Amino acid sequence: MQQVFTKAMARNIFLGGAVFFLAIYLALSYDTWQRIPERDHADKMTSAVLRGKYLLDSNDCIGCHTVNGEGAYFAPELANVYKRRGPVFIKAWIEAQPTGVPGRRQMPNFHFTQNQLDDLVAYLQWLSNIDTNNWPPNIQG
Amino acid sequence: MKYQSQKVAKPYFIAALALFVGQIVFGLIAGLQYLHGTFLFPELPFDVTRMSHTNLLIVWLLMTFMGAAYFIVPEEAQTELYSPRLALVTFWVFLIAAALTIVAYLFVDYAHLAAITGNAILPTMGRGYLEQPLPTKIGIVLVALSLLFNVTMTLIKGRKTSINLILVGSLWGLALLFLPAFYFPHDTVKASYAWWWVVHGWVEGDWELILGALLGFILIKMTGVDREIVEKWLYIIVAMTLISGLIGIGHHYYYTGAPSYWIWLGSIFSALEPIPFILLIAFSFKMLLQRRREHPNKAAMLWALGTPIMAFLGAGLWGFMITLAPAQYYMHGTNFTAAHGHLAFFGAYAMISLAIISYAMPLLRGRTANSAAAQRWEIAGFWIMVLSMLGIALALTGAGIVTVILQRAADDPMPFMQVQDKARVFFWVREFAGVGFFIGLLVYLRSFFIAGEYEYASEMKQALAA
Amino acid sequence: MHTEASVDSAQPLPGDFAIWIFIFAELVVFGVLFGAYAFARSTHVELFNASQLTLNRAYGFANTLILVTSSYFVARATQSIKAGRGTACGNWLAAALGLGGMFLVLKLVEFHQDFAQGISLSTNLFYMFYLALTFFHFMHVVMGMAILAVVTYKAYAGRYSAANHTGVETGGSYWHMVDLVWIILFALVYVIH
Amino acid sequence: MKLLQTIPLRPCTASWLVLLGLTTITFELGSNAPSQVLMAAVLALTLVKGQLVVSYFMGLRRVRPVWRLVMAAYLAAVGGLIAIAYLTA
Repeated sequence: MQQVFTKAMARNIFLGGAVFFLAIYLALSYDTWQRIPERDHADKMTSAVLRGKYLLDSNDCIGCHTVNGEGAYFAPELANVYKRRGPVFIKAWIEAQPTGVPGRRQMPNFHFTQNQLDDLVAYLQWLSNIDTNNWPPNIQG
Repeated sequence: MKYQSQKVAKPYFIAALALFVGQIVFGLIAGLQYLHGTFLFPELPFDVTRMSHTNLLIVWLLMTFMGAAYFIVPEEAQTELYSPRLALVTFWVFLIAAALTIVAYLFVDYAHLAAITGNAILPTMGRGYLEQPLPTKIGIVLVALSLLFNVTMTLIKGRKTSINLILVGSLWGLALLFLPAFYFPHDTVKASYAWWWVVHGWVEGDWELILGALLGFILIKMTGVDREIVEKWLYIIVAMTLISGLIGIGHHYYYTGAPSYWIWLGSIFSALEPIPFILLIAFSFKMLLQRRREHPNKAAMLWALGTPIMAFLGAGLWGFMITLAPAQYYMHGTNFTAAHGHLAFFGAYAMISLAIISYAMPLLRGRTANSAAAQRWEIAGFWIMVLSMLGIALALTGAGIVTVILQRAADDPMPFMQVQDKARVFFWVREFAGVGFFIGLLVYLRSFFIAGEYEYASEMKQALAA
Repeated sequence: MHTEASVDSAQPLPGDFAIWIFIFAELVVFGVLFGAYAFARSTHVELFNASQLTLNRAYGFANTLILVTSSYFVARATQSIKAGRGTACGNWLAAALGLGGMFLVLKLVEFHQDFAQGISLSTNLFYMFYLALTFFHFMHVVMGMAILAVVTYKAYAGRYSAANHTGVETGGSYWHMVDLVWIILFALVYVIH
Repeated sequence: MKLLQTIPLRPCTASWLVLLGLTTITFELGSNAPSQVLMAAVLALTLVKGQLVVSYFMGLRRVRPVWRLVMAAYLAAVGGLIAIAYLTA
């Protein structure tokens, strides 16, 4: 019988398909890279914003919270917390941790200085202005 | 087992199972912290429990993949491993590095750990699954290089089967895709975009190739079906994986700041992502039906056939549920994702790992298959774990539904913590299912301590008597 | 004289079956893309109709003629090799490749004009679909040409014969798929409103 | 389509000429004002063109009926999907 389905052909499709779709993905990523700075207002990333971001990362905030829906689902969304709570509440809240309420989920106290709290708030404010295609659906995140 | 050097896989498999136990313990603690927030606080904050849980998962899966590579590559290449000694040294380096990292998580404050490991010079920490400090990440690269050198040299001097080419090729892909872990741009949107190169690239791309290669190997060995047939199916399946999965990465880009065209492109291509899993099921059962021998290791066959089905449920079905942009708009960042993550990681990667261990461990211990008694324990463990994991996934789905109804899609949305209180019953179900899973794991492990090998004669006698 | 007119309705698909799995997968992808376009339009009819008018339909028309003809040449190449004429097969394929090249040039000119006007994937929903669909198809033409180039080389090198022509049919089937998809794409994106 | 076999040309050559003609008609129709009749006409022409490519270029008229059915179903599904979307706009 004629060989109608050869392994060599299947392998070529695998290799060709992989290269093909990788090329398309790279082309799209190139375009995305050009778009991101205008969508997230990269020009507004001040040094305070960058310091705040470093604090958020080096304290593993996304180990409990989400940022734009990415992270853990143990604590509320942070990307829109600036709009939900405002800067004063956020700083007071962080300083008041842990609440120690029995049985309630606890957030550690990170012993931030006032400057660090300002940096964090600057970063959270920057986060809240990213164009995320109208996500989250409402202010509760 | 045909080659002495394949023995080096044994410590990898044993360590993998030990780390698996650790993963589940942290999972149970994390589940309890959902219900009782002050449990082990402040000694063990939730984020540390979680990173221990997820990092142990990754390490034990990598351990099995490496062990599997050291077991399969020589057998397929029909030659001894290039350097068994290097493989053994690599094992100890990897195990000690992993253990030290977990210990550091548990006993050193995360920000302090970042400070003392040079995170300020090259920031890499604080991203999901990639929480490891810089020295650990460099260690992972070195371990990967050692593995790649060893298996590639083995492949070069031996027979080049398609299984081996796909396996070694995807191990190279695994190492290459880890490199973006060192790229952490200041721009949060770009950072998230690049983070998925590692995470999506691994679990929805490269690892599926590894899964395919391992499953193909097991099926060839256990069913005796012609290699040509298995391998050409394998190529089509992995081709479909990449065709759907490469642009399918777009389903992570809908609501994280990337341009809106990803909403369309990601939805269309990720809608196709279940196809390779359907093909995998069709392929496995076709091979089973065409089998030319009855392998005595029934437990391994069960794992091998269970993998594509559970992978389809977890990655295909649960993944599809949250992948289309309009649905994800409400489900993004809820326990729907956690449900999908648990079922997919277990169904695809934990199960293929247990499948290759189930097939290889008896051989490494000098027998074709374990005794019928041992296999009964293993099969019982299989069912308890599979059903418990389905329970976990359903409970988390329930919690996700609560969030969507009360918080995301409500006219008068409730705050996060109130919603979490409303979902308590589902977190209880999840915890009980988790305990069930742990029992299943213990039952499974019990099977390793039942001595003796499969006795054809006595089994035959019993079958005739019955 | 029409040997092919003898209808024997029990043959398998022409070429290697593996390419057909791929072709069906690709057709499904394009089908979903077409459907997505149509349903996206149904909520933005004015936008789609207005934006569609800015396209130069003549480019789409010319490219359809080119691709249809190219596909025809490949069909002739398949017939040639079935009759054992390897060089004729190679000539038909080379001509088909040349037309494929023309398609790419024309499409690039069109893309260039679009980009010069500042049109991008993010301009609006219509242009997103227009660019994504045509670019995705463009890549398929490149892919198809790569396959045809290999087949052409082998045809000239005498590697195919009347008895062994699976390779020509395999490459040809993929090329016809590229043609088929463009025919629908042309009607949908350039014409129907 | 049986008609094509009565013309003294290779069936694929005849198909090619018909395809060129139908493409020209499609192009000309494009300058009309939007209407559902126009949509239906262009869609119908396109499906005929598609079927010609499938039958005479791909050569599927000589293969097992199941494959012809799959392709015809594909064209019908895509055409139907588009028609529904346009009619419900």
